[in-house]
Amino acid sequence: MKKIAKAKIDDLFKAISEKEVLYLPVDDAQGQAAFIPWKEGLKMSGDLNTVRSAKDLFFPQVESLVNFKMDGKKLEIIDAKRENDPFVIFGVRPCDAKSFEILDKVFYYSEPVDSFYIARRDKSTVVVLACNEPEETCFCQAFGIDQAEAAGGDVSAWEDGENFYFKAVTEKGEALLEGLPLEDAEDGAADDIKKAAKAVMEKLPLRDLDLSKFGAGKTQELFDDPAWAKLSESCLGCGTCTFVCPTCQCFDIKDFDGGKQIRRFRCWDSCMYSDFTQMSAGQPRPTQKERFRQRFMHKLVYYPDMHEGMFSCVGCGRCLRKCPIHMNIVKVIKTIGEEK
Amino acid sequence: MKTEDMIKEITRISGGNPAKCMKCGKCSGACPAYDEMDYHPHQFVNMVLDGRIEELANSKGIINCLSCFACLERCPRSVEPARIIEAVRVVTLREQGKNHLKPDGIPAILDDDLPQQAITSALRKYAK
Amino acid sequence: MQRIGVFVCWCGSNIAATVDVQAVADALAKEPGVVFATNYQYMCSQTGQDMIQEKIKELGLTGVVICSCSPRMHEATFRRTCEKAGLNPYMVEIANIREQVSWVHKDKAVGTEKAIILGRAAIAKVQLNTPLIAGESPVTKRALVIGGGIAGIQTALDIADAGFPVDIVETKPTIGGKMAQLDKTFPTLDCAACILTPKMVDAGQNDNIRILSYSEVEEVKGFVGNFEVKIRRKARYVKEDLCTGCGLCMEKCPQKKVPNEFNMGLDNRTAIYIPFAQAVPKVATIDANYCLMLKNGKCGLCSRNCTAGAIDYKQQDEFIEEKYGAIVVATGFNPISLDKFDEFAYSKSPDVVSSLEFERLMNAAGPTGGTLLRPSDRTHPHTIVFVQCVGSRCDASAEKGKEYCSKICCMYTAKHAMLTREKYPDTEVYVFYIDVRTPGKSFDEFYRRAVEQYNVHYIKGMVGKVVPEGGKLKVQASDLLDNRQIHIDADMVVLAAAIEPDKSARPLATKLTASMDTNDFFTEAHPKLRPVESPTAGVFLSGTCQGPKDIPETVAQAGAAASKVIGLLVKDKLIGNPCVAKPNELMCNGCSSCEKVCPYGAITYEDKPFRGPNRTTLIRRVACVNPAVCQGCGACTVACPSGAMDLQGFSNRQIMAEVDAICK
Amino acid sequence: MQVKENFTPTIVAFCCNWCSYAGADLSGNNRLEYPANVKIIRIPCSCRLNPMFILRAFQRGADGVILCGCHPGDCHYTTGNYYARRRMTLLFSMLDYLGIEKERTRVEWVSAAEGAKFAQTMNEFVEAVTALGENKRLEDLRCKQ
Amino acid sequence: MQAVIKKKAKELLECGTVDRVLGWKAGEFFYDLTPAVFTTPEEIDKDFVFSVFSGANMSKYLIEETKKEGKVAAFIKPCDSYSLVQLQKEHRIKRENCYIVGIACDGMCDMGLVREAGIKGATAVSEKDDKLVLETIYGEKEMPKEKALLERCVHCKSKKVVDFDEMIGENGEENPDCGRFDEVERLEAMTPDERFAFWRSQLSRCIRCNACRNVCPACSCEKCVFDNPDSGIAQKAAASDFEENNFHIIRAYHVAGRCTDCGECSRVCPQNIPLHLLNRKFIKDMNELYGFYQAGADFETKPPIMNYTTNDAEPSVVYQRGGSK
Repeated sequence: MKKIAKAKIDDLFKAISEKEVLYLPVDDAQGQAAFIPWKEGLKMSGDLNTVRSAKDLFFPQVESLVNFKMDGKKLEIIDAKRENDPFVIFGVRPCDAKSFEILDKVFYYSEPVDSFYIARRDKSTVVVLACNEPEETCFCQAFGIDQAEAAGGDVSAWEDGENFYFKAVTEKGEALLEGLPLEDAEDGAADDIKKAAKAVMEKLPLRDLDLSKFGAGKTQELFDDPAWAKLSESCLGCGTCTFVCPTCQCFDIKDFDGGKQIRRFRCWDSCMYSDFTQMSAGQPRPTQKERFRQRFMHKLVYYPDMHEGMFSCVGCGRCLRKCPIHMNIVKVIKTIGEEK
Repeated sequence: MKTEDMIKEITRISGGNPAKCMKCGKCSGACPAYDEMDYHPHQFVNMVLDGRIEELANSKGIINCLSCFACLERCPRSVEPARIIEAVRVVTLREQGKNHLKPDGIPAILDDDLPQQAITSALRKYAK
Repeated sequence: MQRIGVFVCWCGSNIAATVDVQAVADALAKEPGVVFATNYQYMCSQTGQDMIQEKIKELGLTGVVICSCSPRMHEATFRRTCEKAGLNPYMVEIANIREQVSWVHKDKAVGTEKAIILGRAAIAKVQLNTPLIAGESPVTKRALVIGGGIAGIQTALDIADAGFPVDIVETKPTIGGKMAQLDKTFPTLDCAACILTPKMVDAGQNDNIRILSYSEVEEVKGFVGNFEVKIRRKARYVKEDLCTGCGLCMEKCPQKKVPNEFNMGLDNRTAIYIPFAQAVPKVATIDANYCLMLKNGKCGLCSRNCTAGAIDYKQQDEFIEEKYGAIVVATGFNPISLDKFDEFAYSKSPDVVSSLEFERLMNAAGPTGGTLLRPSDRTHPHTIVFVQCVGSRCDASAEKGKEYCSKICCMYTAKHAMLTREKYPDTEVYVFYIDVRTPGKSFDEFYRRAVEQYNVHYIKGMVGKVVPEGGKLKVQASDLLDNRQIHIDADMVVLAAAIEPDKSARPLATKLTASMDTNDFFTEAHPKLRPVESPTAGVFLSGTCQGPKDIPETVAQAGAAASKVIGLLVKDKLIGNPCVAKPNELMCNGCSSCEKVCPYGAITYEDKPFRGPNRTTLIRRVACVNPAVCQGCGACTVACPSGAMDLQGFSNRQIMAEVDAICK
Repeated sequence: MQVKENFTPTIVAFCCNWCSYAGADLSGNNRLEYPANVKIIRIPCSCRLNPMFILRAFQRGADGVILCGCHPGDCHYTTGNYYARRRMTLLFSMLDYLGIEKERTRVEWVSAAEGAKFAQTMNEFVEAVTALGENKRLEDLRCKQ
Repeated sequence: MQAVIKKKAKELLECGTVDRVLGWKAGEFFYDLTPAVFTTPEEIDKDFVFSVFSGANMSKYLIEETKKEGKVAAFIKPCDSYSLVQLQKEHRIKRENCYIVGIACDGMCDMGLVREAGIKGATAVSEKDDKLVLETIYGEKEMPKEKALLERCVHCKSKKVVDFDEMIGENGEENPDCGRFDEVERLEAMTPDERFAFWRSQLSRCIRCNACRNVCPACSCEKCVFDNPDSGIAQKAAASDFEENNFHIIRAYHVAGRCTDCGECSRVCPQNIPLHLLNRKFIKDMNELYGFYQAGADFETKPPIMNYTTNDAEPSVVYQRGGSK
């Protein structure tokens, strides 16, 4: 285990960023935390989590796939793929770290693999930071995530009033810590922090969220639950929950005709949108009820169906905070399947 | 100054445009000092346009114009002859030493019947 | 994908000298969708048009781009050409490479490059063109003439002669207009009444003509062929159908101090009146501003004396609504107010008169019974000064007066001078002029006669001031040819006041959505080629409402307007412009934004059933555009937030495609 | 702002069919020159101009956009330019508010008789936009490549 | 207040005035209230909540609710009522199918602002004087209520419910001197470069989640131009600087003259972009150039952008007014 005094943290960031690009949660102009490349003078955000999740760094909102060039009637195809430089993400919370595992199952391990995603994932080193002050919206425990254990990355990290503590988990993690201006620390140095964090976790209002109604094979039971109609009534059909979600992975492929060149790019899509998976025959999910159901069924039933029972939610609580009308997965979990 | 520049200068100072004149003669019809002027308001406009400024500069007209603005007021084309006459006068006077009268000579020709406006404008005429 | 043919015109050397037409055709041939591109000397020639038609058939073209002169010039020509070859005419686009390229740029490389870009824009537009089919609308076979002067009367008579019913709306109690007030007419010097009143009678008796005197147009709706007009019939307090025009009421009326507008206020009339002896309709009218009965409720003399029982003090304004196929504007003119011309002492001395007042003073039916007398002391004037161009030809920045030449003053002043000298040879007559403008058949001869035969003193110069003094009018003026200032002690001064459109013209233009120029003259659809049509379809112009005119010109234009109206009314159906707004009902919110900005009221709303999700039916309020009413301005397309409203022929996608092509 | 050497701006001029397009034709008839980088798009009326089109032009790299219509009061459709006037005033104000150079957008009323005014307007506008340099604040870089 | 509203809601259902009640439903926490339709008095007893967190503008829900059979009751705050009237003007709400209960409002709070004040893990709230007292998992915290007020409430333009069938509480007055344009003026006074920098830093954070659009009562199009592939400008993502600007300019433009300044767009933006400043710029300009206009204040007046006078300011007025060079 290694440590560094908080007063010296800028030295650490500087040392990392000399090797690789360092992404750090920083407050933007409106005080919203976001992962941005560190440069001299930027301070780490004090917020528990970023507004948008860390998935942006592997699966950005917009990404060019291929370009075409038109010259009169001739068409030229230009590859848009670029080599990625290695980078470090610092301060990923355990929930977001877990989300990488969920995304990996789709983009990294399932055929056809997503070469754009893989390229970024392979070049990344993730430093996961344990949560000392989880909030009322946190329910990661329901998905087996331990906020005190900074698992799921290449390096696990903890902080207290004075220090940051680091423990390399993977080879990549070891390689990162190598040569950084860190002091050695005893192995149990973070134990007190973990203990304090666990005590807080016991107090979290959503810690006992019961997921037993959901999981692989529950489609038949839940699909026609009358509560879907009621729950979806208030849904505005915006994409806020989707776009702040660390595990949402749907995208659309669009062409942009710039006159000189046509760009084929992909961008995040939301199953909450009325034109999601629109076909020539029309919209397969014609009303908001079906769209709403799709999003939660996918997270709680379909994904587990396909991936050994693993839920596609990490309980980060972003949708609880950001939904304009405060409809969210917790309300869904508590309501759906209750009638029986 | 070349004639062309003179025309430009006079046009600039007057702020009017002699080319707008339709030669109706209403200015001269309205002029109270008509008989005192060797060149009349409508001629000023036309002669400036023709570049015959030397003749105007040496004329009695530039001095005898009362600057009463009757022509300006009556002109239907907004040519404003009074301003053109004034401009010719100014351009002439601005050439050093071209004063029509020396200030000392003024009292001798002062006359009780002279309108106040004429005296006021005389101050301009003899300012140099 | 369209199959587009591109035809580049040389326009002789007009285009070819500044644009490399071959290079343009070559460059455009490479554009996607273009299957053929060529250039030719004169595309609009028969050979050129034949070539286009041949290629349409041979290559199965679905779109045609012609790089040539302005579409305002030959768009219609080429559309017809293509239509004959079986192509929808709206699949043709013009790239304007003459007016907007070869004529405004000198460098050939620059011109060629721009021509190619404009060609690309046209191709990009054609790619998105869709065949459009023009709609049809019926024609109401009835015309409305607004204004009952000589222009309106002549137009109405001509239309009526062709067998179509016409209504004349006249705001005064009688038709006749300004011409009825004139004494003699130039250049023949025949009496105005002698030639006008028979026409007035004709109009009054024609079965096809209905005269709505003392009436005003209140509201105009609809469009060419289908106007709906609401007309206010002002209360004249006399039942038109009962009044025999005997004039007994006028004799009995105690209120005799009403300024007589027919005589320009130079004498008085009674409160109940018939404007003049030959009025049509010859019906009395009560002037509510002066009638003692209407004002105070005390009198009733006319009613008691009317043997026909025609007086009705309780009459109210009535409204009639009528449908018309065409509307003719003939609102005429008025002399401008001379109140601002202090230098001529018009407001100070009654002996300074306007020409129209002079006309009445000379007229046998006028206030002096035809003897020329000074209004102030009723003596015979011995020296008369006429001043021309009063308020005409002024600078735009001048506070008073009009920029234009009033056109008729030179001739009527010559007429006045001549008549004065003929009747009163002892009278000295001076005419101050700036220019004497007498183009017209027998016009200059007429003016020369005044000078040579009648010894009228024509003086080139202008009156600077007129001062009433000791019963005389001291006139100070310039004589430019003599280069002197002259002073005349005149007995009378006559001012040839500029004329201006009637004040009712501006609000009427708004009701008709017809355009006007800055002087409030109605704008013609084309100053040379369509001089009697307003740009608003179905609205025609007759007489001085369009610009200053003398009587022969007015009558000629009146006939021309009538023939245009007849040409419209003989049609059973009108073919519309298919470039009109069209809502996409699936996207329409029914929010009424489009309706709020439509100047034609072409948009209405309907509740329509639509297929909803899950086999439901939804009733939604959606916009409907009446293609016969819509003129295709496109205001609604921008007001529509959802983009449901689009303009055919100028769709959002088409314009954006042009933008894209230009900014490439 | 740096002015590139020989910078010729791309100018899109939207002209109403009845007045300004005819005015542009008239400058052609009278052989009055104006810069070739002005490209005219014919629209039926100034009120047909959707703000979307202006933004689109800037997106595609136009450096200036000008709308020409009939003089207020002379609209062929009576009221079109009155609406256009309000719409453009508000749009331009909004663009200015977003920090986009206000000189890049302009509305000018050009009648069918004002060929000289059309040419003069275009000369002035091109000059003004040239002085501003390239449109950077409202272009879409994807359209440049 | 909550008790009176709940009583009224039950009463309306019980006596058959309405078939449904639109209100706010309790969530997991004290603040996460969700607009919901209640059909029985029991549901209302159980879940209906009205508190300082009942900020959501209910008027937009009435579009769909009034299409359904039967009558729905809605509780409408003053600012919501302007949207309600505007939507009726646009024929989007069938007034005969709803029963409007106006409710007086002292301003609504936003949990985002509570969190911004540094209060974490809040689980309960109470009001003490003008303070909010929050129980959190880290102990009791308090903050001034005004710091938690929504921006639109700080600059509340009107406390008057403009359309209602009945009123709970005293109906208030319009407040023209609410200072809602101060921030717009501050921006106008900047140089163009500063303004550009300001808006770039704001709009570049847009994730095009469409929350602003979807919550907006004025954005009630059957299909938004940005969702319509035939519009030529549809985009799913703000894929460039331009599109971030474009989306927000067009959106503000499309609602200009119809926007009642209800402030929902800024409330719901997950990135806290001050979108109301765009709408307010249009409102301010229209007020200054064409005379005061408040969308939704009445049923008759035409929005300035769909109206004109013959002597309106020329677009060149923009060169002279607003903003330093």
